[in-house]
Amino acid sequence: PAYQAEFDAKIAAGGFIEAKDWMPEAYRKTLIRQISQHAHSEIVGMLPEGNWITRAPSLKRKAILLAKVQDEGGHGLYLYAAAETLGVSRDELYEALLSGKAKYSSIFNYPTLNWADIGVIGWLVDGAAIMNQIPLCKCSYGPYSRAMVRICKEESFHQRQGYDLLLAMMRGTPEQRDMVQDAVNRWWWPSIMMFGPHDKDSVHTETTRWGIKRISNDDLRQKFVDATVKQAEVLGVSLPDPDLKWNAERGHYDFGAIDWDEFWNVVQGHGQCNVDRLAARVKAWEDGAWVREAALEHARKRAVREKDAA
Amino acid sequence: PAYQAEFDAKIAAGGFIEAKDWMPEAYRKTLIRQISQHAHSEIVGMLPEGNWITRAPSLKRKAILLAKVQDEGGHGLYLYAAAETLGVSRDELYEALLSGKAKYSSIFNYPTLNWADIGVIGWLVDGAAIMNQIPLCKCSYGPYSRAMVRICKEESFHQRQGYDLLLAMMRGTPEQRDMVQDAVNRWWWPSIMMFGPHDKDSVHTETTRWGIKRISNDDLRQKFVDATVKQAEVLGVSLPDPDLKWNAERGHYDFGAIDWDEFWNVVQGHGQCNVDRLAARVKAWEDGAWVREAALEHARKRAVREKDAA
Amino acid sequence: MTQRNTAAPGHIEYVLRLGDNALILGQRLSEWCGHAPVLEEDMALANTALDLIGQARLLLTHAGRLEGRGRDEDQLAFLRGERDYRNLTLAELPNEDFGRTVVRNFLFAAFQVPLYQRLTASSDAELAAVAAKSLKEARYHLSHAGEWVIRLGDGTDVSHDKAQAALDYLWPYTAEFFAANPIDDAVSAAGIGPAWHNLEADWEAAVVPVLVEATLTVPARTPFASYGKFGRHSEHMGHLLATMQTMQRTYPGAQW
Amino acid sequence: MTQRNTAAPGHIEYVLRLGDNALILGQRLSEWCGHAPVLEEDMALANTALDLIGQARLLLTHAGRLEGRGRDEDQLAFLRGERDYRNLTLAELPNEDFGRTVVRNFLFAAFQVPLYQRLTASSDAELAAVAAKSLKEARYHLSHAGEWVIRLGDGTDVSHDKAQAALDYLWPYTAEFFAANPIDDAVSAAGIGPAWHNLEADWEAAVVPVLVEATLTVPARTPFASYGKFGRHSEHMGHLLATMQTMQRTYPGAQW
Repeated sequence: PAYQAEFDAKIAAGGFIEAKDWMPEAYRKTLIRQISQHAHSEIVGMLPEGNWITRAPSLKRKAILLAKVQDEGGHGLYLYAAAETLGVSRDELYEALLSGKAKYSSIFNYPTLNWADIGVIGWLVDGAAIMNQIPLCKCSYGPYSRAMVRICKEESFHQRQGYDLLLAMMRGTPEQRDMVQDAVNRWWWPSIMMFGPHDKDSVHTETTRWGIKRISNDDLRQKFVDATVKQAEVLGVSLPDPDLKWNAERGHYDFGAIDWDEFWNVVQGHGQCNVDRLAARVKAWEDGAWVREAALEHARKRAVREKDAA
Repeated sequence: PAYQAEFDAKIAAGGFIEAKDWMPEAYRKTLIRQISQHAHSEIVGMLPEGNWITRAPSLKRKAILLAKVQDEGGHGLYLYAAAETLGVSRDELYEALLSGKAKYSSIFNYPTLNWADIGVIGWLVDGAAIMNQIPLCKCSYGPYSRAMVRICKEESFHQRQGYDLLLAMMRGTPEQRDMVQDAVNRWWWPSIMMFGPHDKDSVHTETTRWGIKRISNDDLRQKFVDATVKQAEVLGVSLPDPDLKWNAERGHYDFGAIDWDEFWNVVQGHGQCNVDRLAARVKAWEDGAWVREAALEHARKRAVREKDAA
Repeated sequence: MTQRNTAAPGHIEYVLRLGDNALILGQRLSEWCGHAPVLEEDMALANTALDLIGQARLLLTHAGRLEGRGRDEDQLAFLRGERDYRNLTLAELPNEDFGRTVVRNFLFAAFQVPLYQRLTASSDAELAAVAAKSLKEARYHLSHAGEWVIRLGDGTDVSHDKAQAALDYLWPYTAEFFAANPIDDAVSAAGIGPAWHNLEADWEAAVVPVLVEATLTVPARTPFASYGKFGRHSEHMGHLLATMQTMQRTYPGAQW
Repeated sequence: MTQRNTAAPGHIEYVLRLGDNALILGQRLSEWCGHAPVLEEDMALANTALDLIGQARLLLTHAGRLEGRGRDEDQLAFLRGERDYRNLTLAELPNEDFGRTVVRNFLFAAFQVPLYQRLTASSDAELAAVAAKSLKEARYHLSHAGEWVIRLGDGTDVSHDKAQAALDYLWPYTAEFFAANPIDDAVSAAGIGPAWHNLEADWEAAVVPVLVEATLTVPARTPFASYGKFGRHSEHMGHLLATMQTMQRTYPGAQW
């Protein structure tokens, strides 16, 4: 139909689709799934870092971490709002998370085991997220694109703070340096996996055609590895991959084979924290039911009073 | 009537009343009240000490404290069992505690604020309890008397362990000695108050006539003070009473005026931990309801099966 | 620099009380992270915690300078013994549920607002500056928590009962806010800050109308007394400190 | 004395695993004190904790002697870093409710019993003596917890669901009991104790019939893996250690 042609033309011209524009149902569904997964990831992602707020070793670091986790809540809010422009409600999306129907980023099913994990999450996990997200700033759906611009800016800030935390620890005692190395050993491969399956095994070809996804998984992953190896050198940590080495011919770093069994195990629910993460979110939601009901009931009472007074 | 005469004669002869013997209703009620209060005190008394089990500074002390708290649960059990011989159920008594109708010893409404509190509770609180309880080993009600014999033996053991804990701390660092002195400062007066109001203000004269109470509050208190002052000297702590001094004429230590306002405030619910102590016990009881129901239901199912099989 | 040798012990203690209130309540609120009833409140509680930790940093840094023994904010925050903390007992109580959390935030912010207001005119210029910055934050906390007190109190039957229970539980601890003591009088005479017992009328004026609008019953005063600001804390404090201090105690001397 | 210089690292590690299991589960169970559903269980849980702490004392003392670096039971219990604890992850998980607590005690005791049984014949005479003493305790724990698993599983609908949920939650962590590793093989070859992967059949034989009687569904094995016995713990461990170590970390060198 004419609508479809107009949509295709806009995409082809690199223009933005807005909430009120016509869009194919599959495009809408794909976006809802992707944006809400991203929102859920922000929300669940508050937990592994939140685990260390009460134990942060200095007031400055405690404040930085609090601010960061608060930002993640904010990202969740923008993203739910972006998803809502597509005709779903936040509660609906959230219930899908809590019931286990909707996914969130698998990376948050790994535990935060020492203070350096907080730095490494900033450096590697936020770093990988940024690589993934920068192309989304130009994605074809306007509200999502604009949310991503804002989010990417804050994520870069978080990444620098994480790296700074690690630099401080590497300048410290042998115990502190061991913590950093231990954290890097645990988070390196999961970070690499954040870019998803290899292009040859990847199924979301429509998202490329629609201008949602603009760079392939493997290209992003390579870009991340190339950028990170140098940062690791500056930091003075080794990356846990014996096959990692510069390939002058390709102009890139080669790296070892990814353990995709591990990746799919975690995606399918068998990571170390899948159960605890979801349980924490479900408990918060259930424990808070009376609060949400009270807020609704109070708003209702107030509306009645205002109507009576009018 | 004849029963009453027989009862009176037995009391007068220093004999024991047993569960199956006739007894005046008031005697029964008084005993139920006193024994159940005592049982409740053991149960609530697990909380202030339990507060330190997870933080005990050595494995030996952790084991001693666990064993002690377990003993207190055991005392609670003997005492509830003794009360049950008077025709009430444990659940009935326990519900009276949880609803706030029944009392427990006010001493457990004070907080345990440092590790030395655990030693001081053994030394002073258990010490005062023993002074109060030794005469009860000869009280006129047989089941209560026999429970008290067993309890007093264990309490003496606890008292020695508490004193030993304090001796070890007094041999330690200045910080450890400060902790002991701080704990003594906080627990001394409440321990003194454990003997209850002065004789002239005390109302339970019937309990003396019935052979339940055999020594007066003030006499027990004096005995406690006399014994404790010397122990404090050996320990090397000062007792927080400027009026405390040997009175050669009386052959006893004189001591300062007791702040009875403080005593009655705590009895009436305004101590630092009254609300928290009862809340902890209520929460344990409510959280455990499904467990007790399960045990009953399983027993019922099993009985039905055994009957069917028979 | 001259302050170093001239600060009276009461002055240092007064600033420690302010700093420790912010530190310890900030620590408690930070436990909420990721566990609030709605996302907006996850953020609001983290934000309040962040404001309070920020206040604590300024106040403890200042207290350390007044003391002149070279202790910085982290040494004061993480390396004191329990009896050397000077926060109000109210600040260290467990969060329990969202009801008790917002009622506490409300009762506390209603105390911080008039206190910081007066402190903006402190003879201690550094303290006056911190108070001016923090006053805006405290006002926001008061308004935000006050709105929740009204929503919960005048919400459902369940929320009303929970809000009332929270108020009944917390109220006795507010007597400590105003408990008279010599250091307050000395500090007040020196123009450093108000004696806290003079703040009770302002506090009530902020608190009572909101409780009334929330259809809650204002509890009666009782003889209950707590002593956190004098260094004698509740049983909860030791557990809070075990968590908060764990890294600094386990890795003494490390920089982070 | 000759042991001091001859104990293989695997031998020390093996004994540490045994000691840390007892220590960490004992620590968790001691949190129950005063909070159990009935008085008898308050006492039973305290008693189990006490038995486990007793086992930990003997085992850690022995590990310290084998190590020969002068560390006593308290230095090992309270002054190691998290990665140096060798307990099974299962032991450090939060108690949650009474259901999860007794199901864990059951799954763990069913492992301890055949382990201690074999250890009574250890070539390490000290270890054999500890195992002989502890075996009786473990047998009692197994029987007591097993009875509760049956009561809860075959009780009300609510208790059945809670027991099943507890089992489903805990089951994946039991794979770690039997995870093969070189030190087990070395220790086993030296006659010190069984390789843990050889205990699975005995464990299942103890566990499955009780679960069946409790009308519970035995969960399937999944790829989930935990690594506590190799020193890589869960997020819960750091919080447990913050509490357990607080006194020793805060007052270094003090004797208690």
